[in-house]
Amino acid sequence: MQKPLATTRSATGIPTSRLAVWWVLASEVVIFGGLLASYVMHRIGHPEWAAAASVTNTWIGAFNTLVLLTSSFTAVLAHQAAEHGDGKLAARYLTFTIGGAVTFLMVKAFEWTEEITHGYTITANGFWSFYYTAAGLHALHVIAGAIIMGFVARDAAKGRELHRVEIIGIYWHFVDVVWIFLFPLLYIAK
Amino acid sequence: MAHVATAEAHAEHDAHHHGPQGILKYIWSTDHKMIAMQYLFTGMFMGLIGGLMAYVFRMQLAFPGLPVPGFGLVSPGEYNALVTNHGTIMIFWVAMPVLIAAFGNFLIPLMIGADDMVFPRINRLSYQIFFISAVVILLSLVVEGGGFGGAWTAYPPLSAESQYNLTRLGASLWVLAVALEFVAFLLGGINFITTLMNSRAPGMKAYDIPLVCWMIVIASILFMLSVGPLIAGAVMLFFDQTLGTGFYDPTRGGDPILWQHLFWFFGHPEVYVVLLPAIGIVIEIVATFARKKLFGYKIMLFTAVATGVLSFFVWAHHQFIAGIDPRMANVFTVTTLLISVPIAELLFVIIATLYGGSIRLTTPMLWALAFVAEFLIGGVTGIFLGASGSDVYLHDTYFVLAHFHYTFFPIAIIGTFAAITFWFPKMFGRMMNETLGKIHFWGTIIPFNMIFIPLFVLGLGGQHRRIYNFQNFPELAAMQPIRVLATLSLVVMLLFQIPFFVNFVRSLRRGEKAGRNPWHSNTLEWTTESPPPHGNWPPDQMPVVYRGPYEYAHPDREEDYWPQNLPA
Amino acid sequence: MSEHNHPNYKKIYFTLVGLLVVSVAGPFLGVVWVTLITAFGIALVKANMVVQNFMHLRWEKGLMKWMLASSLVLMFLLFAGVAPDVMRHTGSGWVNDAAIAATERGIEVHGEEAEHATESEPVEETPEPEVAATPAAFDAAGAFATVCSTCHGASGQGDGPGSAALDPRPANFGDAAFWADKSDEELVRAIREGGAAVGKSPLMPAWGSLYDEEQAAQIVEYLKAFRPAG
Amino acid sequence: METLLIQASSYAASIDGLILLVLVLTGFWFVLAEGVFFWLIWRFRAKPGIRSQYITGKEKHLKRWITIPHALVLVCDVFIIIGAVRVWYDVKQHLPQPDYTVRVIGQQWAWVFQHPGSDGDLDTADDIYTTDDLFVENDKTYHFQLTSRDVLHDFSVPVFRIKQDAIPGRTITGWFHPIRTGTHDIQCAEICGIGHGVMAGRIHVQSASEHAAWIAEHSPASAQ
Repeated sequence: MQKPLATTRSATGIPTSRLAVWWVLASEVVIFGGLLASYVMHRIGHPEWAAAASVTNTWIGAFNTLVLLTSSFTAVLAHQAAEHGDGKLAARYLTFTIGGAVTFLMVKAFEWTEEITHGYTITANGFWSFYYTAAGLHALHVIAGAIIMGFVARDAAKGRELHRVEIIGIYWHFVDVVWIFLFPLLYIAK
Repeated sequence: MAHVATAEAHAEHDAHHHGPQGILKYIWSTDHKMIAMQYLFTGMFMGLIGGLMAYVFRMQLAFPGLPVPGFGLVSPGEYNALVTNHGTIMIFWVAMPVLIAAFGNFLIPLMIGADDMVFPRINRLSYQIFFISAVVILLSLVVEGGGFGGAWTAYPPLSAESQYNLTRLGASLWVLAVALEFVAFLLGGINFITTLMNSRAPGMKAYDIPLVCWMIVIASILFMLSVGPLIAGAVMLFFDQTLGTGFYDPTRGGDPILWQHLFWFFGHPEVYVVLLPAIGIVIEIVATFARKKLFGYKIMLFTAVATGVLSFFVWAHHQFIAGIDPRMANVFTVTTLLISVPIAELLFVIIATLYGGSIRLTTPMLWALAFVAEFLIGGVTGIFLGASGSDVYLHDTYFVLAHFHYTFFPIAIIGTFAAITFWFPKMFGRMMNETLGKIHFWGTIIPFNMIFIPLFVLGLGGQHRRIYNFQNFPELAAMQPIRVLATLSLVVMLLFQIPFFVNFVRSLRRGEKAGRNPWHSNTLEWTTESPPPHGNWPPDQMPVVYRGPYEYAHPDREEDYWPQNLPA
Repeated sequence: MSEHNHPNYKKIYFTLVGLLVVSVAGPFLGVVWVTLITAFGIALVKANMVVQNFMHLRWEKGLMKWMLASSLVLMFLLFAGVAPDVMRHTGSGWVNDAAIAATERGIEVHGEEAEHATESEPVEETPEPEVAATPAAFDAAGAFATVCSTCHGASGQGDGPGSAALDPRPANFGDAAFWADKSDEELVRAIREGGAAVGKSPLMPAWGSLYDEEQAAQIVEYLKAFRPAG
Repeated sequence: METLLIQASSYAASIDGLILLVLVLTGFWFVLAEGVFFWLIWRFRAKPGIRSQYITGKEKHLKRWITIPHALVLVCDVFIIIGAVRVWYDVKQHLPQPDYTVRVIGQQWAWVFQHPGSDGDLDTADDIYTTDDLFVENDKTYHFQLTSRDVLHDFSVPVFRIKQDAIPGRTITGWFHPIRTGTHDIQCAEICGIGHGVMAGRIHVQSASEHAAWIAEHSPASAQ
């Protein structure tokens, strides 16, 4: 499928793919923003939720933040490598990032099974509903990012479409920034 | 807007129209023009369904208790489902796909001199997700328990708990269909915005872009930035319905008013999302058939942007009496009356463009002028509802219903017919018949006014919306003749859609051959063949732009139009 | 390829991790405003560092900065417009009783640690954990009370508050004539497919999406309690 | 408006007055705009041999045709805003001293009214509960505490021009002051499910004597 001429033009000086990913981020900011705004309103409106929030395990949350920060670090190193044209190195860093994503998801899975078996299900009360919805929506974005990053890494290893490494890197940093806000809201606000 | 052909039937028309091509060429094509046709036919097919729904429940209102010919007895549950899904389908599956997706996909690449959208496969994916959402919404009508009946605004707790709405499957499928439709338009929106920002023809400066492209892109940006909170709200509503969480259940720490705010934070920018493309279409047509330069290109563009920005500050005028804090209502009254100024500005500039023109009343021009005339009524009656004091009485009455039909009908129906009759020659290479076009025009406009002017009177008389049978209210039973008049006018209007369908199908093959530029217009889509080949222009003849799109009757040019791509 | 320079990523990464450690340590001091600053203040700083340096927003065109900033401003606008209604429990002329009741009642915390959870914040009465082990047997009486009694009346006489404007009147289960010519199957069909399906008033909605065959049959059994003796 | 629906409450006239004000102001602009619009279509219709003029829109004298109406529309808006906020403050924000307080409870598909009974206080033994029929005394100021048992409803009395959503979990206090006796409709103005159209209530505005007789007759036996 030969790329249309339109994609190569860049009247704004920003390459088309990066322009598009910024717009994807704008729509994602508004989705997570809406959800977190609703959550913050309810948390301030219902001080009694702090009792439920105290059950969340801050250490697991902190470790997950560390995992995502590291994966963001490897993602930007991948972008640096791709810019120097080294597809192989970029692919290796991307696989580290995917590894970070998988670790994050496994820690999440362990944490959730722990909480659900203790009876804190999504229907337990308002806090837990928001907890699972927000963290769940974020986890979905982590899974989607990891899958796309797999394809980009496979192409980068063959030295093709290296500019995509930067694009998936920007998306990944956004997913990390969302978690940077989710962590204090869900874990530290007790 | 209703005609009998189904989307599939039209696809066959195209199939043997272009020789024995496999049907797959149409379904799996990534050409922006083919995707535009898919959106157009699906939108018109859903418009047919929405129109027939209106016929059924208006018959029930005019002749309560009598079986409706073609449908049978309308039970209260079916009545609510018909009213709810009439609104949902007409906004999300007719106005948005046809105005933004169909004409956005068809016009933007052609008008800015590009060969296709920047992401053709994402463009195809957006239609496929849209098609699935159309199937899901139709499915939600026929599942066990019937279609969702809680109004297109789906206020919880009615929409959240099945013990209240009695349509467990219908409600969840409704939310799922609307969410899928949002995803489709997010993908489509990214395509439109990125294509317009990056893929302009060489020499085309920002103010050389035809306004319809600007309007569709501003609409996509408005949609993208306003739909986010509602997607979060829809996820929460879906969990309330299926998992039993308590986001909107007051007894469990939830709050029904949260959904209203999230919905209308999206709801009001949404009406400008469908308005701006329609105004863009009307501008192109008025400029072409008045043979006149637009009165103020920059005024129009900045007013449209101002309307977009202001549209985020007005949402709670839908909730004056819905339990928000009365002091907030004063804030939203001020912002709502402020936003009526740029909208009036948009219409004043279109009217001012007619000054000094030489107006040809072809069918597209008739539709464009009718849009301005009818939308003025819609705009003016909005002030009654924006002012909080009078909204206390008029909220959720038929006055509101008549108001938004005087804004949505010009947008979704008049704007669409204007666009179809204007760009039909470019889309299919043949001219539509003028006499059939005029019969269809007058046959739609006159009955349309006969439907909704009486509904203003009903609204002032205190009749409220979505009430299945008015015999229970002695004060309202007296106005029954008005309801009968409105219903009969609707039947007449639906019958007058047949000339359009005949004209559309007949002109596909037997219409008079249309050259490259039958209307002698300036914009780039009229510089290529009709219908444009794949890639729109031969690779070596991609257009270069030298001037703005509205240089009509320029003093130092002999013809009264000056195409954008002709060197100075 | 974008040729803008690359800041020292390693240094930025370690500052981010350092800030993470501070934000986790913050709450241990127990001072509320310290926790606020360390948790949210640091989150803002970290987010800004990632966006500026990792996402190269610093060198991006102004257009994109304005666009991302506007989407953030919209979220604060949404918060400002919605908070007065959702966050506060009273206002000019209205009171949110349910929210006030929920706040006083405290959270119904489920799970074994119900006691431990409430230690840190003493709540008057410890809510008993009612984890529904197995799905409760279908409560026909409860269904009748919440749904059917609206029109058929608590005593099944067809005189419930919702019946006032109904014409024809809802069925009166205390009237022997009602039971004379009705089979159980017909009643189950009336419940699941609505009045119109059995030739009765269409205002009797179809409850099929709520109750399956077996549950509807249990409701019919429950109705028989209203039947006059003999 | 009066011809369509009588004004039966103290603020009905002010709401109708505001609707009239908006009608006059916007009606003027509407007629002017449509008039100019149709005149332009007729005046500048295509005549053979006559070319359209080339107007760039920058000419000062023509731009004034837009900016002046623009400013005037803004002035009209200010008047409407002042009128609207004043009416809104009287009807919704400022609650005058009540003579009686009734409780209005919306539920799926009926209105339940709680009258204070002879002692004039709510939640006392002599309260009178009625379904779908609200009995009030003429020329008295009533507060109504509005709530809902299940979904959103909307207590709306067209002849009073009052309308307020009933929200489960909230109690919203509004007021009205009847000025004419008679029986009028109460409509539910927020979709509340299958029985939304069946939720027809009636408000009976009685004279002082009739009302007292009604209270006496309907007070629950225990309070006699």
